Amino acid sequence: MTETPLVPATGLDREHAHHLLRQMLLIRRFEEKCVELYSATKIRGFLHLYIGQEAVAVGVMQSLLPQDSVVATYREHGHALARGMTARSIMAEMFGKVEGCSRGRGGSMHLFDAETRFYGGNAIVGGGIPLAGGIALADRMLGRDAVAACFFGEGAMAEGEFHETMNLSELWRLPVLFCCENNLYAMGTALWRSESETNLAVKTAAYEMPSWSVNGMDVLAVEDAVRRAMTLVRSNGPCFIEFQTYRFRAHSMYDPELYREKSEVEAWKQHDPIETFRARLVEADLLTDDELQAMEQSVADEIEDSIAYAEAGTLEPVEDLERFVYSERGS
Amino acid sequence: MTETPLVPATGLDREHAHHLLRQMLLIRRFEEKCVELYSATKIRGFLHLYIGQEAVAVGVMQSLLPQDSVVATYREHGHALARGMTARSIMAEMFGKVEGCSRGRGGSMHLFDAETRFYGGNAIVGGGIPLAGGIALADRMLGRDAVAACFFGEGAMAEGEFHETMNLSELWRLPVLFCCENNLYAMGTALWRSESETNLAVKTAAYEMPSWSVNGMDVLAVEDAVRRAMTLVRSNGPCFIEFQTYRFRAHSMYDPELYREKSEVEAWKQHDPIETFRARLVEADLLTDDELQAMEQSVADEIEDSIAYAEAGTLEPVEDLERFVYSERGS
Amino acid sequence: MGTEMIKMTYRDACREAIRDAMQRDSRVFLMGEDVGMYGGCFAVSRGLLDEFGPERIRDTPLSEGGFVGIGIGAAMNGVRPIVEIMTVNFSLLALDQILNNAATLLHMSGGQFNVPVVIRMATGGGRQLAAQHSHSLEGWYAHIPGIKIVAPGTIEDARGMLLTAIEDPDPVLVFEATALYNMEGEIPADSGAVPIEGARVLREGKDISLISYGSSIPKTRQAAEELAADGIDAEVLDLRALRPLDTGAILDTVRKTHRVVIVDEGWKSGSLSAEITARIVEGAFYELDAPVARVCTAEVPIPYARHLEEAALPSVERIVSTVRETLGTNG
Amino acid sequence: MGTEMIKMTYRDACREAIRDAMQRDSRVFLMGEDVGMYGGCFAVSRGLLDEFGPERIRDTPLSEGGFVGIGIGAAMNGVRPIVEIMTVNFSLLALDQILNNAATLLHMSGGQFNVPVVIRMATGGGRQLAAQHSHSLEGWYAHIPGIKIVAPGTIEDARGMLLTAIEDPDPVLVFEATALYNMEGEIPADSGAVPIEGARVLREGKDISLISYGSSIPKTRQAAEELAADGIDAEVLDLRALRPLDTGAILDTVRKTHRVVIVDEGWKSGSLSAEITARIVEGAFYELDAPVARVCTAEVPIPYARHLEEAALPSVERIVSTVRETLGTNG
Ligand SMILES: Cc1ncc(C[n+]2csc(CCOP(=O)(O)OP(=O)(O)O)c2C)c(N)n1
Ligand SMILES: Cc1ncc(C[n+]2csc(CCOP(=O)(O)OP(=O)(O)O)c2C)c(N)n1
Ligand SMILES: [Mg+2]
Ligand SMILES: [Mg+2]
Repeated sequence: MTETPLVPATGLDREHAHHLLRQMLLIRRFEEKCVELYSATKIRGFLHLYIGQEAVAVGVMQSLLPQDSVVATYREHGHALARGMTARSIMAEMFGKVEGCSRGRGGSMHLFDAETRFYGGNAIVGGGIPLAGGIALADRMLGRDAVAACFFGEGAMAEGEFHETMNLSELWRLPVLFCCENNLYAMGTALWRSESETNLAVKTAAYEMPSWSVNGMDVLAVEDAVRRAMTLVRSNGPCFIEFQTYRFRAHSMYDPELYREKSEVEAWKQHDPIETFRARLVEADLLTDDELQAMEQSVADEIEDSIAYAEAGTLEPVEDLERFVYSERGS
Repeated sequence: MTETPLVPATGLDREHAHHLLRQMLLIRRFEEKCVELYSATKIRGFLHLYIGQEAVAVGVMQSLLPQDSVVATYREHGHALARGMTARSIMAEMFGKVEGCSRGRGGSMHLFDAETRFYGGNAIVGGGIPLAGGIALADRMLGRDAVAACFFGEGAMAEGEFHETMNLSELWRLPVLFCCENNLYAMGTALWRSESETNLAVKTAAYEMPSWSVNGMDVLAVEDAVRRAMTLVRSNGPCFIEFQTYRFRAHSMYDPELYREKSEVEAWKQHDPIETFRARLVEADLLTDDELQAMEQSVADEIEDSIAYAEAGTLEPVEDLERFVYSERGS
Repeated sequence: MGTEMIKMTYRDACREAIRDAMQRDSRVFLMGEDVGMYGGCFAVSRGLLDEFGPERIRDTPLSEGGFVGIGIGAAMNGVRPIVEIMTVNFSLLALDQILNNAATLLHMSGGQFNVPVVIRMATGGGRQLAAQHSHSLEGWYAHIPGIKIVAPGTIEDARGMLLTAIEDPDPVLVFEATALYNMEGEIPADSGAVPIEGARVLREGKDISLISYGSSIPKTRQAAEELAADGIDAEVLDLRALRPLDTGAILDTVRKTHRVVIVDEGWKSGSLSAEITARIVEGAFYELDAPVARVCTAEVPIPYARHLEEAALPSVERIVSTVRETLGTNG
Repeated sequence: MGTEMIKMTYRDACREAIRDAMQRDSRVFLMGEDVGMYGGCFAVSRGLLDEFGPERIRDTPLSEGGFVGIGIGAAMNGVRPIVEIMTVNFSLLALDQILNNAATLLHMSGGQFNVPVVIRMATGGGRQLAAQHSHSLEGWYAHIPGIKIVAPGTIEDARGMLLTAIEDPDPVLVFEATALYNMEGEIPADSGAVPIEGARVLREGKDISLISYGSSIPKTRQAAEELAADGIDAEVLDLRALRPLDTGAILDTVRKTHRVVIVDEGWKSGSLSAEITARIVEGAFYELDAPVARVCTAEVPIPYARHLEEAALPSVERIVSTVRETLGTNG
C-alpha cells in the first residue's frame, strides 16, 4: 500500500473523535461476534465481513444528512451500522427473524431500512450502482437537497452497469457520491489481474467526473475528502472517490484464501484503521485508557443486547411467504 | 467537423488509387440502388445506409489479410463489399433469396460470409464487440497470425458490453482493431447529448489501450492510420481508432430526421469522401475522365448484375425453416 | 353522452396514454433511447418533447441496463418513470435490473421499498426485422414474480392500460405489439384508464374457445369471423394481462365450450400457452372434450425473408385449421 | 471388468469432467470469475489452475456480458470454451449474448457459423442465499431455440454430460445444482461421456409417474421410497435434458402409469412443468386418469430465513402429499 502519512488528530473535537472510534469499534466487534454466531449456525447463507475497512463507512457517513440515501453491497454491515441502523435490527435479520430490518428475508446481504434511507444490501456486483443514480435523479427532479452515497468494490468497476451509470450520472449531473472501496481483491482476483488500468480514478475521470484517491485506512482522511466532495456533489453533480483499503478476513466464510500471502495481510494489519486511530487519539490526549475501556464495554453491551433481541425474535409466519411480492392494497 | 487537411494523393500507385475509388463508388451506387429497390418493396425490413462513410470501410480493409476477421453492425453493406463479399450475394440476401449470403434469413442487417471471415451483421448495438474479442482470443490461443477488425458506431460506446470488452481485450492483449465510426449521431441522439466525455479516444485510453482519432472522410488518412495500427495489433494487442465521419442519409428508411439541420448535412457533404478523393486523383494526374466513366460503368454493370441475380434467385423452401437451429449431424 | 367515437391508431393510443399520464401527474416522466428529439423509434412519442421539455422526455444514451436501473431507483424515491426500451430484444441487456432488482426489492426488503416503474417495449414479429428484432418474449417474462405483465391487443387497451400501469405501486412491463402500431380503429373519445388485470371476452361463442393476447388478437378475431362464416361459433378471450393471469376467465370459457385453442406468438416450448394449458388441466380437466391445442411461433430465430417469417408466426389459416382439427376430435 | 466403483461428490464429478475434457482436447479451456486462483466459487475448479496453467484456466474480471460474448466469439473461431458463470442469477447480465448471439448465429447466418460453447452455472436454492443467489431458471432458459439445456441430477450425469456438451457443435448450457455439490455417491470408475439428450427412468413403477430433473431428483427419489414403504409404486423419470425435451419418454411413462406429478424447482407459472403438462395433453390426453399435478417453487423471490426458504421450495413432503392427492382422484 501507499505509505500516506495519517491525518493528525490534533485539534479534533473530543466527542467527535470518540464517536468515530466507537462506530468503528462497534462494526469490528459486531462482526467478530458474527463469526462466532456463524460457527454456531445462528447465522447462515453468505456472510461477508467488513473488518479492516471500517474507516470508509464511518468516514463517509459523517457527511450524510437524514434526507440523503445510501446504496451498498453484500458487505454492508458496516455501512448499515454507520448509517444509524440498529445492531438489533441487523442481528435479528441475520438470525432470520421477522424483527430483522428486512423481516428475515434478506439476511446478511440484504439489509434494508426505509427510515435511514438505506436502500440495501445488493448482492449483484454492480447491481446497486444504477439504483443510486435513479435515487439521485428523483431527488433532483423533485427539487430536494439530497444526495445518494453509493458503495461498491473495485471489482464492480469491470461491470458494464458501472460504466453506463458513470456516463449517465455525469451527463445528467446527478447528485451521487460514488464510493469505491478498493480492497485490492474481488473474491480471489487481484486488481491487476482484472483491470488493464489499475489507477481507478483515471477510469472515472474519463467521464469527466471529478475523481480522487484517498487513504481508506484513515478515518480522518476519509471524512475530510468526503466533506469536500459532498459540497461538489450537492451543488454540482457526481464525484468518485477511491478509498484504498484492505479486508483483513476472507471474502466470505467459504473462502480458503489461496490467492494472497499471509504476509501481505499482516503488512496491511499494521495500518488497522481502528488501532492507528486509537493510537493517534491517545497521543493527542483525546482518549484515556478508561474511556477506551468504557467504550469497549458499551459496544459489547450493545452487541449482547442485539443478540438477545435476535434470539428472542420470532419467525415470520409461513403464511406470510407471499406477502410483498406485490404491494398490499391501500399501501 | 475538424478541418483536417486531406492526405495528398501524390505518389500514390495508380492502380491502388483506382481500387480505392472503385470500392467506394461501388458501395455508394449499390446503396443508391438499394433505396430504389426499397421503394419498389424488393427490399424490406430495416435498411441502414452507409453513404458518406465509405472511406472508413474501404480504408480499413486494405490492411486486412485473408486470415483476418471482420465483425460489423446493421450498417454493414460497405464493410461487406469492401471485404470482398460479392454484390450478388448481398443483393440476393436483401431480396430474401436463398442465394443470399445468409440464405435470405438475415436481410440487410445480418450479412454473413464464412469465406471472407465476415462474422455479421449484428443488430444489437454493441453486441458484436465481445464476439470480436473472442474471435481474436481463439486466434491468439491457436497461434495464428490473425487479427479481428471490429466496427461499431460511437453510440455503442455507451453500452456496458463495450466497456467490458475494452478492459478484457487490453488485459489479455487480444489482437483486435476497434474501429469506431463516429458519425455524430446514434439514430437521433447527438454525441454530446449521450456522452459526458465526447473525445472518444480519451475513453479507451483510460484502459491503457493505444487510441487515435482520424479523419474518416479521407480514405488515404484512414488507410495510413490503420496500416500503422495493424502493426501494433498484430504484434502487441488491441488498438482503438475513432474515425470522424458522417452519414449523409437518414438513420434508416423510417427516420424523418427531426434532429439535425439540413445545413449541417450540406456542410458535411462538402467533405464527401468519394468526391474529394476523385478531385485529388484528377489533380495528381492519377485519374482521367474516361477512366472515371469506365469505372462508373463497370460499377453500374456489377450492380445490375447483382439485381438480376437476386431477381432470378429462389426462395428457401418453407420446409427448411427449422434447418440450422442446430447444426446438422455430420457437419 | 359518452358515446362519441374517435379514430386513432394503436400508436396514437400509446402516445395519448403517455400524454394523459404526464398531464395528470407531474411526477411522471418518459425516458429511453430516442424518445425525444427523434420522436421514438416507432414514433410513439413524437411531439411529446415539445410539449413537456427535456426534463420529462429524457433521451438516454444506449445503456439499457443503466437507464432501466436508474428508472427503478428513481421509482423507489418518489417519481413515476415510464422507461421505454425500443424492443424486447434489447431488454435482455436490462434483465438483471428487471429480475434481480425491480422484481425482488419489495419482497426482499420485507415490504419497505416498492418500485412503481413502468417499462414499455415493442414486441413481436411481422415486419421482416429478422432474428434480433422480432422475438416475442412477453409470455416468457410472465414467469417472473414481482412484476406485472400487460400486453394490449386492442386500441382501447393500448390507451387505457398504460394509465393504470403508471398508477400501480409495483413494476409493470407493458408490451406493445410492433405489428399493431399502424392498426386503426374507433374508440370512445372519453375512454380512459382500464384495469391491468383480468381477461376480456371479445367475442362470445359456444363451440370452442380461442385464448389469445397482444399481436395475435386481430388474427384470432379474424379467424373467428372466418369460422363463423362456416357455422363455427368461437369465443375469443383476450388475456390482456399475462401476469397475473386470469385463471378464472380461462376456466370459465373452458367450462362453456369444452374445447380450446391457444394462440400465442411466443416460441411454443415454454410459452405462455403451456402455462394456460397447465392451468386448464389443473382447474377444468374434466370439462375438456378434446386436448388443448396451441398455435405458436415456430421454434426458430425469426428469419428475414417474408415467406419464412410468415411461416414461422401464427397465422389466421393456422388458427382456423387447428380449430377444425380440435373440433374433429371426439371427447 | 468395468464395475469398479469409486466414491465422489457431485462437485468432484463436475471437476473431473472439466479435467477430462481439457486433457482430451487442447482446444478446450475454462474461463470465468475466480475459476483459477480462487478455485471456483463453489470449489469446482480447485486445482485446475496448477494443472493447466493460466492460459487454459482463465480468471476473468466481473464482466458477465463481456466474457460470455468472448466465449461465443472464440467458439466460432476454432476453440472450445467452457464459460463459467458463478450462478444463474448473474447470467441475466449475459442474456443478450446468450439469446441474441449464441442462440441465433447459426440459423441467422444460414448455417455458416456454429457456436460450440459450453456455459456452466450453478442454479437453485436451499442454502439460504436469498433472492439474488437462489433462483432456478434453467426451465425458463429451455424456452430458447438454438441452445441446448442440460441439468444433471445425478453424479454420473454431472460427470458425463459435460463431456458430451463440450463436443457438441452448438451452445450448451449446463446447470449444476448448488444444493447437490456436496452430494456423495458411487459411480463406475470408467464412467464417461453420456448423451445430452434423452430422459432416463431412475426407478420403475406402475402407479404414478414422477417427472423431475436437477436439484429435485434426490427429493423425488426419496419421495418415491417413502411412497413405496406405503405400497405406492412410483416411477421416477429424470429429464436430464430440458431442451430438447424428451417428449417420447414423457409420454411413455404417462401411458404406463396414467397419473403424473411433475417436480420442478422453477417458479410454478411458466415453469418447465407447464410445458411438460402441455406436451402430455397434446400427446397422451386420453391416457390420463387424473389431472397432471405440479410441485414447484412458490412464486416469490427466495427468502433468506430457513423456514421460509424451505416452505418456498419443493419438498419431499409436498411431493408425497401431491402424489396422494393425485391418486385419490378418480379418472
Ligand atoms: C454480477 C455478479 N457476479 C459475480 C458475483 C459473485 N461475487 C460476489 S462478491 C464478488 C467480488 C466482488 O469484488 P469487489 O467488487 O471488489 O467487492 P469486495 O467483495 O472486495 O468488497 C463476486 C465475484 C456477484 N455477486 N454478482
Ligand atoms: C442494444 C440496442 N439498443 C438499441 C438499438 C436500436 N438502435 C439501432 S441503431 C441505433 C443507433 C446506434 O448508433 P451508433 O452506434 O452511433 O451507430 P450508427 O447507427 O450511427 O452507425 C439504435 C439506438 C439496438 N439495435 N440495439
Ligand atoms: Mg474488492
Ligand atoms: Mg453513430
